[in-house]
Amino acid sequence: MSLIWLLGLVLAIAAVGYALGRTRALSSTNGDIRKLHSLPSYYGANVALKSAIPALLVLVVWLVAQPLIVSGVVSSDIPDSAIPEGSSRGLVMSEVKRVAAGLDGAVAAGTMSASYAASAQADMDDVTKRMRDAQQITPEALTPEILTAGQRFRAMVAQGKWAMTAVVLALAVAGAFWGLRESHAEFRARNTVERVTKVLLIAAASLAILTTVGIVLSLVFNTYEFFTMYPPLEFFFGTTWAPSFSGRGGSSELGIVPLLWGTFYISIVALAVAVPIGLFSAIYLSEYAGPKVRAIAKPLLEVLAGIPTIVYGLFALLTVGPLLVSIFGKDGFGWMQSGTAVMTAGIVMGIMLIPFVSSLSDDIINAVPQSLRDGSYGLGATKSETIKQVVLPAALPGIVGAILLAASRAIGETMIVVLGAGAAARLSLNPFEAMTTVTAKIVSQLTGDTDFSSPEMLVAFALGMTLFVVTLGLNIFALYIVRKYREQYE
Amino acid sequence: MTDATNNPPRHKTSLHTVDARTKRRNASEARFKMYGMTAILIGLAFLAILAVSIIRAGTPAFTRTVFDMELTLTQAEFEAAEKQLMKTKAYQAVFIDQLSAKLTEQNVQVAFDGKAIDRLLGKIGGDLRAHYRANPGDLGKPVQFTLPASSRVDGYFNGKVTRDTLVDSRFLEVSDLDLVDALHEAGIIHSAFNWTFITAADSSVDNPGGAGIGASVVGSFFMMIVVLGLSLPIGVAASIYLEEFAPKNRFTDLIEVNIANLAAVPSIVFGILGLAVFIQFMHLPNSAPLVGGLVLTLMTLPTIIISTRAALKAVPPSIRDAALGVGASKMQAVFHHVLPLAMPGILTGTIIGLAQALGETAPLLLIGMVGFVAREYPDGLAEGFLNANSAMPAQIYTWAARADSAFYDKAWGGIIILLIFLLTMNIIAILLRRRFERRW
Amino acid sequence: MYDARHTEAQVDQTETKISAKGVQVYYGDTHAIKDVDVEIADKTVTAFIGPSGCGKSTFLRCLNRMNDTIDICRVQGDILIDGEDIYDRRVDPVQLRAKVGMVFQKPNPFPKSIYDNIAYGPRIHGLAKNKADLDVIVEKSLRRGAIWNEVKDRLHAPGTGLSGGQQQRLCIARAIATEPEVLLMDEPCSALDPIATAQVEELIDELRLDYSVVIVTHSMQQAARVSQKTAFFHLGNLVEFDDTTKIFTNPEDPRTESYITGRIG
Amino acid sequence: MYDARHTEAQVDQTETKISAKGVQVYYGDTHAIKDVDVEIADKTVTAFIGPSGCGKSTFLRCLNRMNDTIDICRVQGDILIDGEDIYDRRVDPVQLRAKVGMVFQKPNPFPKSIYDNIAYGPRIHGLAKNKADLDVIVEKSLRRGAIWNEVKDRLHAPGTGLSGGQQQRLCIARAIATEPEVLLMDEPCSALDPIATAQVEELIDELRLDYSVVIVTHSMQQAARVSQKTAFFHLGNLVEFDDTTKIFTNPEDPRTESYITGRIG
Amino acid sequence: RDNVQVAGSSTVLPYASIVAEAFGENTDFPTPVVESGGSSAGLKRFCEGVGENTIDVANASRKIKDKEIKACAENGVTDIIEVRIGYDGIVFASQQNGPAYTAFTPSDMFNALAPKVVVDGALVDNPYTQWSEFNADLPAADIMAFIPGTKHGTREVFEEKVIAAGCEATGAMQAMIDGGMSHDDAEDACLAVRTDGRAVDIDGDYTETLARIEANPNGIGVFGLAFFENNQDKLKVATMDGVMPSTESIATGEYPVSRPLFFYVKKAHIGVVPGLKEYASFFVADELAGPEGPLAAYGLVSDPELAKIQAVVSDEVTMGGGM
Ligand SMILES: Nc1ncnc2c1ncn2[C@@H]1O[C@H](COP(=O)(O)OP(=O)(O)OP(=O)(O)O)[C@@H](O)[C@H]1O
Ligand SMILES: Nc1ncnc2c1ncn2[C@@H]1O[C@H](COP(=O)(O)OP(=O)(O)OP(=O)(O)O)[C@@H](O)[C@H]1O
Ligand SMILES: [Mg+2]
Ligand SMILES: [Mg+2]
Ligand SMILES: O=P([O-])([O-])[O-]
Repeated sequence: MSLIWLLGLVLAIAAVGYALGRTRALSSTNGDIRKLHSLPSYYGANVALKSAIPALLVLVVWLVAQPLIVSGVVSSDIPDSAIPEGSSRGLVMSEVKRVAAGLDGAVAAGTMSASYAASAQADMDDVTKRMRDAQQITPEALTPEILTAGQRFRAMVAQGKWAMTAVVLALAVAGAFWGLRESHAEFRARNTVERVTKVLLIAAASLAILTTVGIVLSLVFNTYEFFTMYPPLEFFFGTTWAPSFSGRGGSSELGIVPLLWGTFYISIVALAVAVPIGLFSAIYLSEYAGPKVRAIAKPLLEVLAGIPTIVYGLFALLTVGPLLVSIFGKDGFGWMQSGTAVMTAGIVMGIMLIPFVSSLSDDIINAVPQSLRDGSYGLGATKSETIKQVVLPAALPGIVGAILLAASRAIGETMIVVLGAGAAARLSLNPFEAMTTVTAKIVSQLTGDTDFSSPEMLVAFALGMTLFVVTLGLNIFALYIVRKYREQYE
Repeated sequence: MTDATNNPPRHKTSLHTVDARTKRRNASEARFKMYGMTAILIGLAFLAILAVSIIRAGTPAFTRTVFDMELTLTQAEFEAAEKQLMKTKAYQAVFIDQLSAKLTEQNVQVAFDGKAIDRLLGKIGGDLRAHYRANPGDLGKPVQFTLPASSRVDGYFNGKVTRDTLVDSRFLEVSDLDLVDALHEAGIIHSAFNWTFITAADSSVDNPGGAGIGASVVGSFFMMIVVLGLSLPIGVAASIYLEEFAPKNRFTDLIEVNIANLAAVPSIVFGILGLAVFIQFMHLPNSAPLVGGLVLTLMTLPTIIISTRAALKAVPPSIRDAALGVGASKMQAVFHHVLPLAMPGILTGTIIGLAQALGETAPLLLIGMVGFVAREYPDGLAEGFLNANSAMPAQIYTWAARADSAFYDKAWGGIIILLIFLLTMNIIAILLRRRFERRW
Repeated sequence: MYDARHTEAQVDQTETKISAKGVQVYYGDTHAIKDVDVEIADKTVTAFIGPSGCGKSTFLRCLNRMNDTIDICRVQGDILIDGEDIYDRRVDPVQLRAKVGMVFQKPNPFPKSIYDNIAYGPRIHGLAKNKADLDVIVEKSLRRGAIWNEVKDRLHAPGTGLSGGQQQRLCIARAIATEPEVLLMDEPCSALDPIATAQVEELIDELRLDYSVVIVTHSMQQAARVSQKTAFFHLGNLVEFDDTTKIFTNPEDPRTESYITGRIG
Repeated sequence: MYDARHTEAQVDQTETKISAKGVQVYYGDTHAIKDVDVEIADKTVTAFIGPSGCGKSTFLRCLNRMNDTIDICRVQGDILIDGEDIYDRRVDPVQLRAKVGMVFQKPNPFPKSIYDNIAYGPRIHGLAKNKADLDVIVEKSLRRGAIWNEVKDRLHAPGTGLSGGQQQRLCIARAIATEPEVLLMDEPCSALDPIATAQVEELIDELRLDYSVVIVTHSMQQAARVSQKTAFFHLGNLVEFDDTTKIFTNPEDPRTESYITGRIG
Repeated sequence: RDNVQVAGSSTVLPYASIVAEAFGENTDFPTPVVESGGSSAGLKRFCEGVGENTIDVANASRKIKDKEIKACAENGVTDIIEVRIGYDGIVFASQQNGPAYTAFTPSDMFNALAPKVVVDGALVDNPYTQWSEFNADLPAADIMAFIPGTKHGTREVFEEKVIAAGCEATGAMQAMIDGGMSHDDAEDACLAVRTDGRAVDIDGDYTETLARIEANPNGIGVFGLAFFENNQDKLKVATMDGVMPSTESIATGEYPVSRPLFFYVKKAHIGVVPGLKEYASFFVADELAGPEGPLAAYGLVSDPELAKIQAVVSDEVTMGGGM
């Protein structure tokens, strides 16, 4: 039975359980809903959950565990002599698996009988030929050991599958009966269902934690490795970023300071563009614009978030950079040497971030109760005064959230930085000079040509880790600010 | 209550004459409103500039120059070709021979040789071979073929290559353009709408005529299904728990900060995580949209959670009180009342999060979706999720890096398709959001 | 003019429905309810009176654990309903609130249609078998809430588009639609004209036959008219709790007397 | 007990402050106010009475154009204040509302501190030169709003954490802090105990010396106590508008009579 | 898994894509998947171990390093077949209509781009702003060079074969040693590039360099030969030491700036992953990698010793000699 079928069956049992649970609960009070503790649908849901969740959990665990177990058993049975030199047990196992699949395919195509596939031992060439006839991929030279292992593998997989089907279905049915037995008037079905729902909600929330753990884990070992090769002090306080090729005696200077500075500078410029434009757009959309303008302008602005960053990068390189040079360059103020600069990247990134601020803030501003606005208008406040002093403070947490999101995006962006701000790490106050960011360097060090166990490559992980910690600090600060100034309405 | 008289009422003023202070306030009001309008206009102007430049740069991708010719391949030629290592080259040679013969027969007044025709042709051997392998009955019979010309000929037709700027090279010589003109006159080559671009998969760097975005659209589609199917429910569920049920303590603060912080993790780091967890640990296949979708889900979750939480926070507590007061459970109050009211914010988060996910390349680099990947359409759902495929931004990114500038046009054309995809994807969310928007 | 009443009838000793002992409520550091003991009888209307800010709403919200929703609010002491401690960990606040309905001081209709506002409670409690049943419940509740005539033509218009008094009656109708055993009403007639007030009072009187009703009111007249028992709160203390007639004619505490004669506020 | 008043005093013919002619208000298709003509005199308290949902709040909100904020609301007819049409295009609603203050039916304190709630108006209108000035204004307004004693120790606590009646008085204090020429009060005492009500009525009486006050009330007694003129609304119509004493003793329209005697609602 | 999986260098990617496409069109094997992501990332995944869920082939634009071979071995990847597919020429090109940058020497590049140069026998901070200031034959145009960023292997070639050579030729290296530096330090110091904005690192692809050149008439950029040849109508190339870059001059070694390109095959996967060996031999077949093949047509400099390499593939000769 294929997986889809099994899944379908479990769900079908759950669905039937739902219907039965409902009716059973109802009939326990002779159809009087009011005597039930919970709505009939909760009794149904209780049965459905009890039959589906354990069964599906077992199914998932089984699906993960069975291949591991079967491979383990089969692979430990392969004699060492069957493993060619230079190969590995793992590779032989993949051959075994391929043979098993080939046998399956051959049986399906009719070039082998089922019993032949299960037991043929003598003639390797014949087996190979029959598999080839069925358009199966075969090992170049099939050995008896591999064939035996393949057959064993096939048999075990088949058994496992039957066992799994049986166990899962039995669990589903048992769960359904358990749920059905509970379906009587006094049973607190709603509470049970809600408890399960809450567990699901908690599981969803834990995913964020898991992701964080995963990220930290995937960074931390390589970071440690990096620090065994490169002095941490120089990394954290070095003011020069000049990686060179490890083949040449490791003369790299890997100071994070210029990169952090570039990140900070470019993000500030980007936010200086995105926050006012985004916030004012949000205010205009939610407070001034008519429904028609709003219905059109808001989704249009959101398109800005969906344009691939490479387009923004090219826009920075080809349009904004030269434009800025013509104003601030030699012919203008003389502050700018070339088109790639903090300003170029910052402005373009700011454009991309407009919808992050505008759309989210717009929703939050819109959610501020009208009575607050009325209160302010009633005192003779103008619309703008009302917005500035009543609406925005009430919407503050949401707006800060939106700005943080925009800032996060600015910190995480690469393409615009590479094309707009250049790749050179520099520590300068002049926003018309080229700089680069931590993220851009993470990407370039990770995808570069240097050898993968050199500090020049591993530094990418240390950069990632540092950035993670720095932004964590910023977020804690933001949370503190929000807590301090939040105005909770009603 | 006596001191009322100490404070004489302010001088009665006419409503029609605006006093100085009000004038100032009104001016500031007008300014404020103007800032808002300007902000929107700036945003829209940027959008317009970007849109115009995208469309201008991208339209050439939608036309191509094709050869229209009848070809007869004999059984002998077929067998000879199939014996070669580079079979496709042999097919191409047959085509060139027959075209030369035809030109001679038609008495074209331009000097040409096989090499010149080869320079004008795109890579057509693959198409020819595929055709005859699929239809052996066509051998020996004349068959009408429509095959792509080389990218330089394309450039000549859309004005990018001119006789003045062209430098003789092995790719094209100035004299070849006379041949192009002659062929054009003879009706053998002409421009046509480039369906291939919309339907085909990626092609190699020397074959711009065969390149299409279709397969990667499918890849993106499956990825977005994963992202939407996972990040929206998980994100909303997580937000509901954190905002409505979680006890307010240090630990939930930690989670809150953590989620905000996840949003700031560079997307390539999610790629590192995805490679480690999904491919190396869970043994999911390389380059699979399922893996891409999972990685992008992790990346999109913070966006959705942050916006959902903000939206949930904005729902007035009196609504919750009202529901609890009639005996609804907290769960019911949230799902029946609070969630619908928070819907606009949730949908906005989804729109923005998906837009971001759709355009992201960096994490795909690490899980193998960037490069020369999409070659076949998947048959069926399971393959769609599991077979190696590319995604639109990855495709665009690789095209943009290729040397032949014809791919540059394709990259922009791909961006147009991506934006159309994005708009289609968002339209439902946008309409839904409008339905849920209300003031209270 | 308020004649067709059962008022003078059974003030006989019915059993205790709610009994509160040593209840203390804090909002952060503010001590809002100070050691209140009270016994609320079944099938009786109990009025809470007292100056604004004395803690009436706070105490009322303790009785169905609505205070749980205010983060900074802490409740101490015992509150028993039908002899069961409602702050016990085994008690499901949801069931409690289904049993103890509430009309809030500030009308808070759902931003849904009038029909759905009323139908929500019956739906989640499974009080109606089908649509027709539900229609009947909605109409009956709106009629008892004395608002049917005004809204019968706009049942599907949003509840938030009603006038202040209409919203108040809508909330009353919503609360009785679920047929709670105890009904807590926080100034249910504050925005109502005398006629509507009379209708609501009639409703309360009628509810008393089966249920226990607690009403917060600022109108001494109203308290006198509808209640059998009256509790007088002052600065978070329960100053006096007795038969209504006793309180209004012969209060024991000087503060009560000053209040009902209009001397302290 | 409500003695120290200027009530019987000047009901003499002062000049007209507000005059409304042929006012019609629609909410979408609902015709909420039907052709109302009314003249509100300066230095007078005018009471609007009428059953719940008859359009009192709606009409009140027309007088300072608060209806502008409701999308579906359309107002027709002329409303003149000091002889100037407030719906004229030259009129700035902001200036209008500074001149015509309002207390809403549902208390709506800002989610700010109590102090900032009061100081908000004076700040935007520039009524205080400095912090000390503002402190004076805040204290005075809170005192006049009869809430100073309750909040003087928690001026920097959020206004939303007050009890219902306290919020109502806070909103009254907030409205008078800007010293409007006309004060519209929509059921300002609905959540107040008798003492607080008396204090607010005293305030109204005092305000009348300089300003024009319009008050919506459901309490006939209150209307009789504080107002010199009374308008009776019914189903969107202005049924009768006359001296308060006349209305309550000798109404012309049978509907008015039925209402004040408690027969129609 | 029934297809060959390849990952690695973005420089090799174009050639690999041509081969992969042709392999799919001309054989019955499925088209290999070729991922890009950089030599280092590709080798890293290559060395993660043997088995179905690891890649079969890693492309690299440099030779695998000893450290990497060691890391590979630790993970059980011991038998690696190294296949050199040809050479990548590195050229200096500028806008068609820009100043006449037609001939450079390493010394010119060093003088233009080093932070310290020798002027009148003394080592001083680079004072030059125009090319003509140190070489009258060069145009009087502002110095502006777009050089590969430090992530690129091309940077290494550029530093070693151009800058370091210039350093020695101009006498700067000697000046440094005379100034008290050790020989090694001086060698390192020679590779430095000025940081005042006249030498711009490009972390992106050649298309980015091209875009920068187009936006900057005075700019001179570093490109791969294939890229330049594909864009001859936009770019003009300069000679180095008087040699014009071309496939011939690079193949013979006359033109100094070039580097070999490789791919690495896991021997253990041969025979397990269908089509792997066929792919490797297809790649280096004369029809593809030969001077007349499509790879050369695209711009790869064919390996003059292609026959040897074909033998390596067909005999599955692993690195370090073993069979
Ligand atoms: N926003 C609105 N949308 C639609 N109808 C409304 C709206 N506000 C009020 N109405 C309707 O207009 C009529 C008049 O309402 P209004 O609020 O003026 O009554 P009211 O006299 O103030 O009543 P109450 O004493 O109950 O406050 C009512 O029928 C009401 O339902
Ligand atoms: N959420 C809150 N946070 C802080 N203090 C509160 C909160 N709610 C009420 N209080 C305070 O608790 C006290 C009692 O308030 P409560 O609302 O119970 O008064 P009340 O008797 O209902 O008054 P009213 O008649 O004005 O409604 C008041 O001093 C009030 O300011
Ligand atoms: Mg209260
Ligand atoms: Mg009203
Ligand atoms: O991608 P590369 O390793 O060739 O730079």
